[in-house]
Amino acid sequence: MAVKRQKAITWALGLAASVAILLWKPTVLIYGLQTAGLYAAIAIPMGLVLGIVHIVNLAHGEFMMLASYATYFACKALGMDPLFAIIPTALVTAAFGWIIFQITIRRALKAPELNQLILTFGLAIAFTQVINLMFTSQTYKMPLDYVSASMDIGDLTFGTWSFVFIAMAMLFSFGLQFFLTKTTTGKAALAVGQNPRGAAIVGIDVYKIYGLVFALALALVGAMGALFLTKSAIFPQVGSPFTMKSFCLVAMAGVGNIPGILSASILLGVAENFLRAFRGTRGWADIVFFVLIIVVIMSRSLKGRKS
Amino acid sequence: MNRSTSRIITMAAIAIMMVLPAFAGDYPLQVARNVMMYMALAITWDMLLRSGQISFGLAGLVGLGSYATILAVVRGGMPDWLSILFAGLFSGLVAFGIGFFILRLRHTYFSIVTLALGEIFRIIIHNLHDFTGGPEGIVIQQGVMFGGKSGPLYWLTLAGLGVALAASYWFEKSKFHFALTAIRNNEVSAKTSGVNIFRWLLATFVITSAIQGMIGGIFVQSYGFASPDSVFSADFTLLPMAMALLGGIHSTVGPILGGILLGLVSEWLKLQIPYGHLVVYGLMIIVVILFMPSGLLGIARKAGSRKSTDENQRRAV
Amino acid sequence: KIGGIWMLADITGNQGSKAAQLAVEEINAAGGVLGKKLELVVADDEGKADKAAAQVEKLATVDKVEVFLGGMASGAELGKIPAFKKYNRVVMSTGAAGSATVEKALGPSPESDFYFHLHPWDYNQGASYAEGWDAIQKQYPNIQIKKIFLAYEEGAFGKSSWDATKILFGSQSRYTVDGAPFKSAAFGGGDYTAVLEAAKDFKPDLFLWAGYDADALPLLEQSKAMKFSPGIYLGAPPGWPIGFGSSKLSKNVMLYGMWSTALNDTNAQSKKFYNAYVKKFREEPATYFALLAYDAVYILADGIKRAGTTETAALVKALEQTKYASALGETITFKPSNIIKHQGITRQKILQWQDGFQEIIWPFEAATADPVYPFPLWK
Amino acid sequence: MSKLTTTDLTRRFMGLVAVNKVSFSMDEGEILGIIGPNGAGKTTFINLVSGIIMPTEGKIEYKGRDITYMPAHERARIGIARTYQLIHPLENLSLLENVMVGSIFARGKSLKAARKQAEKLCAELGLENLDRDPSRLTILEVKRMEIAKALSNEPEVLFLDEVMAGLNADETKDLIATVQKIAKERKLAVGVVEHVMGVIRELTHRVIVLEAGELIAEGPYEEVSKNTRVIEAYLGGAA
Amino acid sequence: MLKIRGLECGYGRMKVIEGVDLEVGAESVGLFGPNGAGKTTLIGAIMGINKPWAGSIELDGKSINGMETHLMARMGVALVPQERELFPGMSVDDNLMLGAAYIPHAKDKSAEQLEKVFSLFPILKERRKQLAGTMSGGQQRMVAIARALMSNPKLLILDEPSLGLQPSIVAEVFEVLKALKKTVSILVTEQNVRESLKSIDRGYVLENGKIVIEDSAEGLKTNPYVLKSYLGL
Ligand SMILES: Nc1ncnc2c1ncn2[C@@H]1O[C@H](COP(=O)(O)OP(=O)(O)OP(=O)(O)O)[C@@H](O)[C@H]1O
Ligand SMILES: Nc1ncnc2c1ncn2[C@@H]1O[C@H](COP(=O)(O)OP(=O)(O)OP(=O)(O)O)[C@@H](O)[C@H]1O
Ligand SMILES: [Mg+2]
Ligand SMILES: [Mg+2]
Repeated sequence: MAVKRQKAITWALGLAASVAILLWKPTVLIYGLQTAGLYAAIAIPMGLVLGIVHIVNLAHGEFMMLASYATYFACKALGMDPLFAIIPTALVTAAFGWIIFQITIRRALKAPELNQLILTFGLAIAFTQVINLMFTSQTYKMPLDYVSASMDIGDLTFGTWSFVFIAMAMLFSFGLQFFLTKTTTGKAALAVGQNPRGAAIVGIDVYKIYGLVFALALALVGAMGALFLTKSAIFPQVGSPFTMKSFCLVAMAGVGNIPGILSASILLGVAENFLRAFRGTRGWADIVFFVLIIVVIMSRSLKGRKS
Repeated sequence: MNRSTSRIITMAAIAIMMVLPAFAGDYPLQVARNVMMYMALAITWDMLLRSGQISFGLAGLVGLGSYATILAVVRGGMPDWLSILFAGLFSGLVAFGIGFFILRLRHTYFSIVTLALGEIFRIIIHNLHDFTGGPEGIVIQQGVMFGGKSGPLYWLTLAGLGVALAASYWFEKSKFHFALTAIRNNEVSAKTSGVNIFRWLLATFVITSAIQGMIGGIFVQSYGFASPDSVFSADFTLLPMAMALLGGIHSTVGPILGGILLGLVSEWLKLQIPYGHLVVYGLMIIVVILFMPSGLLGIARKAGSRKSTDENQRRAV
Repeated sequence: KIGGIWMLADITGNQGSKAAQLAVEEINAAGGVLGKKLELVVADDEGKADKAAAQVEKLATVDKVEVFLGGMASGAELGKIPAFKKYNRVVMSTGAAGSATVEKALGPSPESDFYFHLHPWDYNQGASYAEGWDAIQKQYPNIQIKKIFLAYEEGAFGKSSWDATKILFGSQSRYTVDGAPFKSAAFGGGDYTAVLEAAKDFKPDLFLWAGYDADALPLLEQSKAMKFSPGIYLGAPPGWPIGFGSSKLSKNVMLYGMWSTALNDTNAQSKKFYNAYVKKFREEPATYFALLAYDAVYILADGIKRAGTTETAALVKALEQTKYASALGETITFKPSNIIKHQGITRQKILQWQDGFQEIIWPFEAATADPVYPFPLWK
Repeated sequence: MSKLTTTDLTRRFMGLVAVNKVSFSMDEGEILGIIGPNGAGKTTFINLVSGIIMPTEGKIEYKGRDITYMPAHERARIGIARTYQLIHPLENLSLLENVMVGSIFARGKSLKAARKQAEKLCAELGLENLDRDPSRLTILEVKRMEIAKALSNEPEVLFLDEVMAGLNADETKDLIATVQKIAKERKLAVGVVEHVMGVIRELTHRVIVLEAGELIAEGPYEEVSKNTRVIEAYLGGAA
Repeated sequence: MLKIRGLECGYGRMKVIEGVDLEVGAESVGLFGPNGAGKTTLIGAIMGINKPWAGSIELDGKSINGMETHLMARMGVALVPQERELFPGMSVDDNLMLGAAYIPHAKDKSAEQLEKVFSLFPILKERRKQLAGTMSGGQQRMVAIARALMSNPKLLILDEPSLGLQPSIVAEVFEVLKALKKTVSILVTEQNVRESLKSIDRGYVLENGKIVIEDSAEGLKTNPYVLKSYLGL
């Protein structure tokens, strides 16, 4: 009862705040949502790997970087639009992820989680540096017209393309939620994450499920890699900040809570853009990201302690 | 590997470090200084890890200590050596304050919050231009300590490492060992045996943070400047972790071995392949962790014991 | 024997080291210096202070180089300075523009006399831009600038640009200056909406952004989406993304820089370098840092020839007499700057992307094209 | 004299009342059986008394002192010890070191004194090869270690949560004797949870029966085991 | 059904099982022995959880030596592990569902099977939505048994199924095993020898990694050694 009421109050407050912001500085909400979409769409696959099967992947952003490079050169060679490359890239990245999983991560699964951390840190270095050797540290960017799509409402003009990220994030979030709660494989994934030995005992091919979940996550990362290319320039280090951001978002949402990543991202995206909108607080926009993470995590832990 | 062998290795390592200045040139000394700094960080990181808490806040504390030192010198005119101690004291105090809150967190949440706090320190320093020099950084006008002479700077860094080693050794030999291991293995059981978990964690967090801050101070005094990008570098978090893991966690020798391995290999690789050494470096980390899942130390340990450490460690972390 | 330290994983360091190697080979082919062949030992500082310091020590004690060369990131440069000072050998520095830290750490003459700084300091750059825009407005009366907005990346590079811009453009209140920081895509940012909103509100005549190559196109795309098109759209990244010129959005974007392929038409030295470089490495020099390194070797060789030794005091004396016609299209001499005694280049250039190429607009003596004004309006 | 008393002790998990208004007391030297169906709340009750979880309502008193919300580690110091139904030894400490922990922290002994004490306790419980890792022990040894660990707190009140489960007849008999001896020598008040009625019959002086969190019967085993409600809810035809 | 010959197995360098021969036909077989005798280790070797060092294990005449655990399960071998090995963060329902989901011959019948196990353990029906990890010790044991039954096994292996169960349910479980053995081969380890002897046909006594006694249930009941050490008489 009390919990429900609290939830209702939180929602109502959130809604009231958004309406207020919308009326007063509409761009804060628009751009906040766009930022949130990008954050969430990249973090959600990590939420799957880290939250469900507990594989720590520090090369998360680097996988996306690789997908973006692959898309760039494929599109360049075929004269294709990166949007058409989303699904092929997803497939290729998934296959690549499967292979990487089989030759490296799989062998570290029995070891402490920290080993995966350092292992994937090694992967991240290797990926970045190989790309650096091959393509130098110079940036590449696809010039695309639709990225500058814009919309006028009254005297408000804003870019609309980035809304695609929030659509993608929602697709990921709902899709995965369905996968985990409604499909047998999804439940098997949960089971493997919680007790691999128990899972084997009931007939689940544990390593196959690990590999599958990893490949699925990488398919999403690959899709994002292609989509990311529409908007952003790419260079060897382009992925690494997103690894940290994703980690933070996953923790903020609560490990294992995939829809929570989307809400966490929206909270952060809007809050960041809110601070950026004012001269005095501009420089501190970054801090809000981390402060909110700490506040949310701490308050959840306190609540958990009480009940 | 049993206790006495690891003590022999530690002693040998210390002995080598003590006599190094007598016959090594400036270049090896400089490399050794870098390695020792990371080694000290790896050891202190491991000390907290012995309680099961994985900190991602190393860079944050190094940065904090660095700025404590440089601001004390530049703005407060503090003597050089005192400023290093001040960095330790200051970081310890800050750790005490935040430890009160964050040491209730566990697992990923603790890690992420320590990471976030480090970032917050960085952003604050970044934004307080007038006081801290902002993103461009700040330099010590009168230059580095000891006029940049290799010898004394080497001893300074070795002293920093010595503090970390002594603390770690003390942790292994004292009640800390029992408290931290019990907390790592099973907090509920530890509580029932009378372990005041929060107090021991706080003590450990404060001590390790103070040393990490002090290492930051030593960094600043060795190079004469601090900028957010250099002293809050993610390297300060990830490399010590890699060193501890590759050497073998939950011990003093492990991080020493790992530090020597990674530190020397990275320098050696650079001489061999100037344009591609980082690729090989990354690959090497992968290979080592795959084939030595419990680090260099684990190999030695396995030879001495029949227990499958993997399983225990997995539960432990 | 020359020791060259760069961040080899970065395009600037990578190409800088290659260009220096090219210069060394050319000089050796022409008989070397003082009857001996030059030898270049390349070292990687990884852009980090501690690694950089170790490399200086290595070059000085193991390779026993007589002079140093290179440099780019201020952080790494700061790590080298204590060791440089210890060895007191001539350093020909090609990067590190941060006056607040690097120049300060070097300190005034005579303790920093060994240090020859080729690259302009941040305040030099600011001053030259101010001079440039004054000149352009005089020359082309249709170009009138009252309000300047600077979007600067929030790191050291952007921040020092902002400081310099505020001082140099804002001081005599001839211009109204405003600015806002943004997080560069190079460091995980890439969201320019807020800074562009601020710029749009300000309605500048000149919009300048100080960021990295990764920001170039996304920033333009976002500007277009928001229909923000100031009269002058100017970028000051150290390099541009591959194929920027072929993007429609690059049309008439202006930029600060030191060199472009356009110089090949007016400057023989530049053309010689360009052809040799492309032939040897099968890639274009992407930034002017390659040329700086190339010039640095020639300047050093020339100085050593005149001094007849690499001994520091004599070499410093000789180098002070340097008059070197650079591939950058100007003659390099060393004059005191705000703190140090030996500052090389002080001027940057103003260029404009025209039909996919960087044309030099100012200084007029090196100009390869007239400015196109205004920047196209986005409907 | 009554060592430990609870008054209306209650604990809820969301909607579920795991322990419901349980009032009881335990005297010095008494061995008390706590029985009841699976999920009756026995373990939860011990968790409440030892401070691992906090009660929703009610009061706990130890030697006349209110300890209802005292943290677990302090309860360990004032003399309450327990073992766990689902045992998780401190796997990175050796057998001996496991037994030292209580002396060190609950009693504040020096490492040396703790070692001595632990050696004594292990000898008392028939544990050998004290530098083995806990993962190498048999279940019987683990259970003995658990008891030794609890005793290293030097408690006055001790709860044993299914320590005899999984032991065969021989081993059970052994362990019963050990517990009796320990309790007697130390004048301990012992609470024993078991599903093996033989143990309860042999070991306990008095029994309380929990069902669905409520205390439904109390008295000597012989008496309680004839209680129809207990038979129906718990023993079935098996007693 | 199951045939083991000369099995050796252990951890690290320590040998725990030293040459065991054991057979389970269409019957219920008990495996007794003191703590640490190696019962769990032996079962682990059958299920592919530990790798056997030597010897052969056959299921229906097919060698399954070192076969992976999940394949064993899919071939119809169900295990109630001593440590229960539940999925603590998942509901009782999901735990049970997964008991059948990956077993080819069981997944279609899971609805009726569910009814069966619920009638055996009514408390589980009441607690369908509770997370398995928050159940009491005995309740978790019930979930483990129920989960194994869900897979409709050919060979059911129970490692100390009565551990932590209340007396009335212990009796019930052995009743069920007794009924089940008509259709399912059963291998069960127990410390509650008295109860289990009521349900088994044959039994082995394992001590120090070796089989020391092999006899029918009747024979075991009268064996003086068993009487003394295992029945406490
Ligand atoms: N954390 C929890 N969340 C929800 N319910 C819980 C939790 N812990 C215990 N329970 C419930 O409380 C009840 C009492 O559990 P408890 O473990 O005390 O039983 P028990 O008497 O020890 O049983 P057993 O004999 O099986 O060990 C059970 O129904 C259990 O499912
Ligand atoms: N993971 C492990 N690593 C090392 N040794 C182990 C491991 N598991 C068990 N052992 C050892 O193997 C031996 C046999 O153990 P096992 O669990 O098979 O015996 P058990 O007959 O099942 O006994 P119990 O009745 O206690 O369940 C014991 O001495 C035990 O200490
Ligand atoms: Mg219980
Ligand atoms: Mg067993």
